[in-house]
Amino acid sequence: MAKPKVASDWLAGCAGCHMSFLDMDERIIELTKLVELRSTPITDLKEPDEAGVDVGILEGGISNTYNEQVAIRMRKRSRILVALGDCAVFGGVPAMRNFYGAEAALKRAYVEAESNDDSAKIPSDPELSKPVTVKPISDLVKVDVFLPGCAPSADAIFAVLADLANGKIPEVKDDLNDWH
Amino acid sequence: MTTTKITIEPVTRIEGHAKITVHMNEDGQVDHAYFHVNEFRGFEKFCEGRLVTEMQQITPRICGICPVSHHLAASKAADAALGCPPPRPANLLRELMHMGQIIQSHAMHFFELAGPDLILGFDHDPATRNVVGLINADPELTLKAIRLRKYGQAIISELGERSIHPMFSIPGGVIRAFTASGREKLLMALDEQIVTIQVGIKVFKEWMNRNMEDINKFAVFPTGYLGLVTPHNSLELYDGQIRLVGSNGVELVKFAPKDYLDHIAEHVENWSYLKFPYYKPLGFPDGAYRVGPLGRLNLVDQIDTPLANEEFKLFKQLNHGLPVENTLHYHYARLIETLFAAERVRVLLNDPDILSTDILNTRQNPQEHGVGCIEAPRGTLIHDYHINENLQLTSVNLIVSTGHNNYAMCKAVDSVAKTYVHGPNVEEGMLNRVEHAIRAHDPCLSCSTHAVGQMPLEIDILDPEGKLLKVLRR
Amino acid sequence: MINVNINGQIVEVENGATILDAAKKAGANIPSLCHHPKLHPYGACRLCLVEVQGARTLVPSCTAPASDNMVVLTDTPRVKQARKFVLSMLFSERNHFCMYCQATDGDCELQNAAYAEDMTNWPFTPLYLPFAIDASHPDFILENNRCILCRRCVRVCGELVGNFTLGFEERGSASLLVADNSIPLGESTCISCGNCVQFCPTGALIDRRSAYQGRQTDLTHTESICLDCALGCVRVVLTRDNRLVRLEGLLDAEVNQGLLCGLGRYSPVKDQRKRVTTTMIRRGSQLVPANWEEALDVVATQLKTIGSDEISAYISPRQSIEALNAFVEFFRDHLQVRQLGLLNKDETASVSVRLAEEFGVFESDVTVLSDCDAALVLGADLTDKHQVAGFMLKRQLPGGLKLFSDPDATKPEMLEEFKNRVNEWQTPVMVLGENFVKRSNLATLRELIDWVDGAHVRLVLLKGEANAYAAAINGILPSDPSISTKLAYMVVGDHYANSNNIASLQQSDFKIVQAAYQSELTDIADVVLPAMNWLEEEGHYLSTDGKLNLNHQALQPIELAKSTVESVTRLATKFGLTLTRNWMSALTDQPTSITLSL
Amino acid sequence: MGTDFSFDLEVRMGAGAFVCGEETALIASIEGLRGEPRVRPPFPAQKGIWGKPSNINNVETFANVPQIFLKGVEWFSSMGTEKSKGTKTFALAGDVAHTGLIEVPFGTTLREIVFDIGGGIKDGKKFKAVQTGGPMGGCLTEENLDLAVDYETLGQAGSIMGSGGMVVMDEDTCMVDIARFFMEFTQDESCGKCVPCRIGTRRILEILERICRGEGVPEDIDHLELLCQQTIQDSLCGLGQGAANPVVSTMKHFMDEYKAHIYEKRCPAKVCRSLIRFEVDPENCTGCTVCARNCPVGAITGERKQIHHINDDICIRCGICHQVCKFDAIKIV
Repeated sequence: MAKPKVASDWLAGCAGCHMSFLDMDERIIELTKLVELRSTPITDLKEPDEAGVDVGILEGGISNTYNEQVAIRMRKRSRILVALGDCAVFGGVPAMRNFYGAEAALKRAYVEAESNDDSAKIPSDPELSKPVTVKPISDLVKVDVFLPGCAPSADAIFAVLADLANGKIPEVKDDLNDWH
Repeated sequence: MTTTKITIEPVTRIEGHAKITVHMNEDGQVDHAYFHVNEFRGFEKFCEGRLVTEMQQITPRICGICPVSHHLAASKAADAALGCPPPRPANLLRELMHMGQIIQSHAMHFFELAGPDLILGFDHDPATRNVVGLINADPELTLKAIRLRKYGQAIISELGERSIHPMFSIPGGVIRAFTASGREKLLMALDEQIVTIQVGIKVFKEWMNRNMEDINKFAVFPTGYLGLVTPHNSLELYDGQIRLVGSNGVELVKFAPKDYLDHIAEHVENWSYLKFPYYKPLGFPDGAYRVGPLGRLNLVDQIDTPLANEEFKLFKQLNHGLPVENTLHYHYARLIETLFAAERVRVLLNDPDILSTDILNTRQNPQEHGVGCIEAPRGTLIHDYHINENLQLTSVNLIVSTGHNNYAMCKAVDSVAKTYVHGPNVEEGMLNRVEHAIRAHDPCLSCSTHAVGQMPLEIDILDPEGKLLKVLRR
Repeated sequence: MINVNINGQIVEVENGATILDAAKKAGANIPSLCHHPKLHPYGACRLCLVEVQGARTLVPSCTAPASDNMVVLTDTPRVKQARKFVLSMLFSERNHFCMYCQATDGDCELQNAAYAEDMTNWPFTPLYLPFAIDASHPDFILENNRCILCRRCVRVCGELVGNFTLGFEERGSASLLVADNSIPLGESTCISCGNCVQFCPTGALIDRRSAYQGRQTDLTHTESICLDCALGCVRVVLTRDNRLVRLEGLLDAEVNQGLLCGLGRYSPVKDQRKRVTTTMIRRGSQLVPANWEEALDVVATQLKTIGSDEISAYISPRQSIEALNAFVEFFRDHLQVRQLGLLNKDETASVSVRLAEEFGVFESDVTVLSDCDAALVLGADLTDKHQVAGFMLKRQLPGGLKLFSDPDATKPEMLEEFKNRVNEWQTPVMVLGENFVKRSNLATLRELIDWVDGAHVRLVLLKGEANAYAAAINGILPSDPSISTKLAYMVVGDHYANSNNIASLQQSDFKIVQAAYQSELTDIADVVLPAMNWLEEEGHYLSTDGKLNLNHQALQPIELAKSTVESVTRLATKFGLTLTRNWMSALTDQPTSITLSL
Repeated sequence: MGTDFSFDLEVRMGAGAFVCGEETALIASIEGLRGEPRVRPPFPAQKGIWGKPSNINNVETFANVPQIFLKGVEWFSSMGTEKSKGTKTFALAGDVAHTGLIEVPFGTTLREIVFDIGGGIKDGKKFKAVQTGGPMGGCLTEENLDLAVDYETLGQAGSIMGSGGMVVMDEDTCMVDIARFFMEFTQDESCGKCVPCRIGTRRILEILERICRGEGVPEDIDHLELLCQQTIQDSLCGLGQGAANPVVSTMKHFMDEYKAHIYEKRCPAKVCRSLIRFEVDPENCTGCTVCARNCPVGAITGERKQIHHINDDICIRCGICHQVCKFDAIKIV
C-alpha cells in the first residue's frame, strides 16, 4: 500500500517545532520510509495536495488573517490534523500580544521604537495580512492530535508520526507530554 | 504586453513566510519587484512590564532556529542592565553554546535548505528538490550533514538540557557547570565534523566552478557591511565592537553596541512589516548594509583560527581583496564560518576554565539601561532594554539579524527577477531562482517578525496601470 | 483506629484522619492544590474530589473525615472528569505560559496535576485578561497571572505567621490576591519571611534570587540548622555546583514546622561580604600572603613569648560545639589565658547556666509558645530576633491570646499586671530576653523564678545567638571590655563584626584573627587565618531549649580555608599538645536550667 | 411548656452578600471574616459560630416557632402536606396581574397561586413559565402548573423552594435571556472560594451572552451542558450547586429557543437586541411623528402624515418607538 502522505506548515510560531522535527537526525531517513513528505516549509511543494493528505501538521497559533486561511485549508485537506507545539495547542508566547491588542503592539514597533526614523508608520499595504486575536488553532478548526511542548522533543514527534503512519491515533502522555 | 500573474506561495526552504510582487512593463520585462514580509507578533510591546530576568527565557520564542542567539543577547542585555558581569568561565560556556548554534544553523541551511538548489540544481523537479531528494541523490553526504547539525545541537543540549529553547544562561552567568564527560564527548566527535565541513567547502567550490556565470550575474551589487569584530578586527561572533565598512571595504565607523542608536536607524516602508536598518550618516537607502556570513567576512581583516583563515584568504581573492558582492557567495562565507565555529569549539573545550564552577555573579548593581549584542548565524542581533527600580522592563527594542539584510534581500529579488524572469512564459526554474535570492540570505523571518514572520512568495505581474490581470499558480 | 477501603484496599487510620490521609496511606495518589499539610483543611480547589459509596455528591478528600468501613474510589471516570474540569477551569482563568515560567517542569503543582491527568490541551481558551506584575518587593515577586486563588499564601501568612498581610480584594471571578488594602507588596506590612513563596503551588510567588537557577530536583538538598538565632529552626539548604541557591524551612521540623523568618531565609543569600582566601601576616603596614605553617609559627612564637595573663582569646557564638571545645581546651586548660570571651554581649545564656546551679531545671521548651492563652514577652523583640517564636504567639492572637510585650523591659507595671492576673489563664507563658537580663540583678531573677514556679507559668529564656548556650555551659562568657591584654586571638568565623569586637581587638598590640570574611577585624589584624563559613563547616549546636542539632556541610570549603577545630589543633601541635577533651561530657557535666536532649 | 424560661430573639441585618444566605458563610461573616462558606462536616450544630454548636435557621422558620408554641403542634400540622407542614411565604412577581408577598399552605398548586391569587397573566398574554426558588431555582412550564407546591414535588420537577421567590413569565419572555439574567446575578454573587463556581459560572455567563448577541456556535450547547453538570456536581456550597439550575431547566424545556439563537440567529420572543430589528408597518403608520420625536438617536425619519422609516444602521434597538406608538405601527422582526 502507498505510504501515508504528510504535509506541514507553520503559522504564528518560531519554527522551533520544525527544528525539533529535524532533530530526529538520522531517523528522518527512517521516517521517509514510513511516510511521504508532501508540502512542508522544508520541501518545495507549496500547499497540501488538493486530493488531501493523511496527516496535516500545524505549528504556531492563529495570529492573522493569513494564518486563518492556511489553517482552514490544512484542515480541509487532511484526514488527521496535528497541533504541534505550545503555540498551536495553547496559543503560546505570541498570545501575550492579546493583553495589549495588535494596534498597541504595531504602534510600539513601527512608530515608537527608539531606532525608528521619520519614516515611522504602521505598514498598511493591502499585500500584508491583518493581525487578529491570537488563539490556539483548535479555536478555529477541529484538531485530532495535540502534541504540546516548546518545543516538543524529537522523540515525541517521531513517536506520534510513527503511530500515525501505522494508522494508530497516538496517545500523548508521560514523557511525550511536556508543555515546557 | 505581458498580462500574466504567477503566484509562488509560500517561499519554501527559508525560515518563515514571505511574499514578492513583481511589476512588469509593456515589453514583458520586470519593472520592479518588491519583497514583502507579512506577519507581526509584537514582542517589544508585550514584554513591557515583565522582569528583565525573564527575557532570556521569553525572547528565544522569537525564533526556534537561533533561540540561543536570543537567549544570550537577552542575558547580555540583562547583565548590563543589572550590572552583573559574568565570570570568565560563564562567558566561555555561553560562547561554546553559541558556536554549537552557529554550526547547527549554518549546516542546516547549507545542506537542508539551500543544498537542494546547489546540489540538485535550480531547475530540478520541485517535488523532490528537498532534503529527501538529497538523501536519495547523495545519502553519504546528507548523512554527514545531518550528523554535523546534530553535533551543533548536541553542544546546546549538553549545556542547556535541550537543543531548542535551552535553560542555561541567566543574568550574571550560567546556571549549570560543564562536566568533564560532556567535554570528552564533544572533543571526540569534533574531528569528524571538521572533515564534513571541508567536504562541504569542496562541494561548493565544484559547484562554483561550474556556475561562475550564474554567480556573477545573480544579484551582485555593492553595499556596506556590518558586524562584530575582535579588537584586532578578526571574526568575532559572541562579543566585541560593531564595525561597519563601506562598499570599498574601508572602515566607516566602529562603536560599542550600547551606542548603536547613535549610528543605526530603522526605515519603515508601508509594504513590509520588516523594517530597514541603515547607517544614519549616509541615510536610507545609501546607508543600507549587509550582515551575516558574507557581511562578516567582508568586514574582518582575518580569522583567528588556522583552517578557517586559510579558506578566508582564498575567499578574499574572489574580488582581489575588495568586498565580495555576489549574493551566492553567502554560501561560501557560511561554510567558512562553520569551519571557524568548529575550530573555536576546540579552543573553548581546551580552556582550563571551561569546567570551573565559578559560573554565576550574584552581586548586582542595577542600572537603568542595558544593551546586548551578538552575531547570530544570520547577522548582528541587538536587544535593548530599559528597566525601572523593580527590574521590570519599561521599554524593549530589538533589531534582529534578518532585518539588517532587508534592503539587500529586496535588491536581490529585484535584480534576480530582472535577470531571470521574462514573460510571457515564466518557468518554475526562473521563479525558484527568485526564491533563492531570498534563500541565499538565509532569512529568519520569525526573528524579523518578533515584530514579524509570514512571507508567502507571490509574483504578481501587473500592467502599467498597476492592474492585476491573471493568476497562475505553479 | 478505623478501617477505610480505598479502591478495594483496606487501610487502618487514626480516628479523625481525612480521606486524603487514608488514601496516602493506601498509596493512592489524589491530586490537590489548595491543601497543604501545615494549613487548616480548606476544600476550595475541588481537585481532590473522590467518590464515597453512599454519598450523593463527590466528596472533597482533603476535608472529609474518613469513617469506619467507608468505601472510597479515587479513580473512577466520574472523579477523573471532575478533576479534568477543575484543571480546565483553572487554566482558562488566568494566563499560564508554561514555556518560560520559573516553576515549569516539576516545581508547579498545577502543571504536575495536568500531566497526571494526561491533559494535552485546554478545553476552554483563556480570556487573556492581563494582570500587572507586583515587583515592588526586594525578595520576591507577585505574579497574579499565574495565581490559582488557592489562598495557601494568605493562609500561611495568617494561620502560621500571624501577620495577615496577604488577602483578597473583590469576590467571585474578580477575586485578586493583594497585600493589605491593595498596595504594592514592597510598601505593605509584609515582614519578608518568604513563607508564602515556599507555600505557593505555582509560579505566582517567585523568589527573585533563585529564579531559573534550577528546579527542586536539579538542586542538592542539605538539612541544616539555622544559625541566625538559637531557636533551632531546621532549614533546607538548596545548592547547585557548590553554590548556595536558596533556603527553605523543613516542613516536619519540630520548632519551625516549615517556617523561616526573613533573617533565616534571606540573610545568607544576601551576604555580599568578600571571603578571606589566604593566610596573611602583617609586614609593616601591609598584610602579605603567607602559608599556613608560617602563619601558625608566628602565632605560636607570639603566644609563647607573651605571658598567658597577657592573652585574651575570643570566639564567635556561631562556632560549633566542637570548635568551642577545642578552643576551651587549648586556650583555657593548656594556655590558661587571662580571659576567654564570647563575641557578643547577650548574657541570657550565661545567666541561665548560673541560675541552674541553684534552681536546677526551671525552663520550658520553646514549643510551649504555640499553645498558650496568655504570654508576657519581657526584654526581647520577637519581630527582630527569634521571629519564629514571635510567629507562634502572633498566630494565636485571633484565637484570643492575651499578649503582653515589653521588649525593652522598661515597663515594670506590665509584669505586675501579668502577675496579678495570672490566675485568669490556664496556660500562661513568660519569655525572657537579653534586655530584661541586662536590666536585672540576680536577686530579681531569683525572685521571678520562684514566682513562676509557684504560679505554674511556663518560662522560656531566649539565649541569644546560635551557640551561646553551649558556650556558656563551656564557661565562655561575654567578653569583659575592661580587661585589656597584649595579645588577642579572635575566632571570628562567619560572624558579623560589631563595634565591641573591634574595640576589644584594638586594645591588644598583637592581633590574630581567624575569619571567613574580610572585615575591619581582618584589616587591623597582624595574622589572618582563613576560616570556613557555616555552609562549609560541619558541627553541632545547642538550641535555646537544649536540643542538640547538627549543622551539616552543604558546600565544599574554598581552598585554604580550615575548620576552627583543625586550625586550633594544628596550633596546639606547635606546643607539642594533642587535644583530647570530650565535648559531650563537657555538656553533661554541667547542671542546666532545661533538660538537654543530646 | 411547664417552665418560666423565656428569651428575646433579636433580628439583625447581615452584611448583605447573597452567599451569606448559606449558613456557614453567614457564620463566617458574623465572625467578621469574608463571607465565604466552609466545608461541612463539621456542621454548625457541632461546630458553628466561633467554634461553638449553633442553631442556625431562616428568619421565616424562627417566626413560625412562637405560633407553634401558642397554637400547638396540631394546629400547625393541620396545614400543608404529608411531608411539608404549615405554610410558606412567596414573593410572587413577574407578569401576573397581582404581584406581592403571599402566604399559602404547602400543597397549594402553582395554578392556584398564579391564576387565583396572582390573578393570571397581565394583558391577557399567554403563560410561559414560572421560576421558583430565587436565582438558583428552575423554570417550570405549563405542564407543571397543577403540581402541589411542596419541597418534594418541586425538587422532583427540577426546581426548588429556595428563597420562596416566584417569578411568572409570559409568552414575550426569551428563556435564553432569562437564563443569562439569572446567571449574571449568581456569577456576580459567587464568593470565589471554590473553582467550579468561581470560573464555571463565569464561563457559562460568557457563552449565554455570546448566544444572546447572536454569536453562538454549535459547540456552545455541549460546553454549556458540561459546564452546568460539573458546576452543579463539584461546587462547594449551595450557591454553586444551584447556580446552573435556570440554565439546565431552560435548556430542558426550551432547547428550541437556544437553537433558534444559535443556528438561525433569531430570538423567537423578540427580546435579544442584537437579533431583532424595528420596522414601521406602512399599514398602521399615520405619520404622527411621535416615534421620530422620541427616538434618542434620531434613527427615524419621515414627514408629518407620511409613513416613517427606521434607519437600522443608526437604531440602537431601545424599543422606545415600539412603546410610544399608539397605532401599533412599529413591528419587531
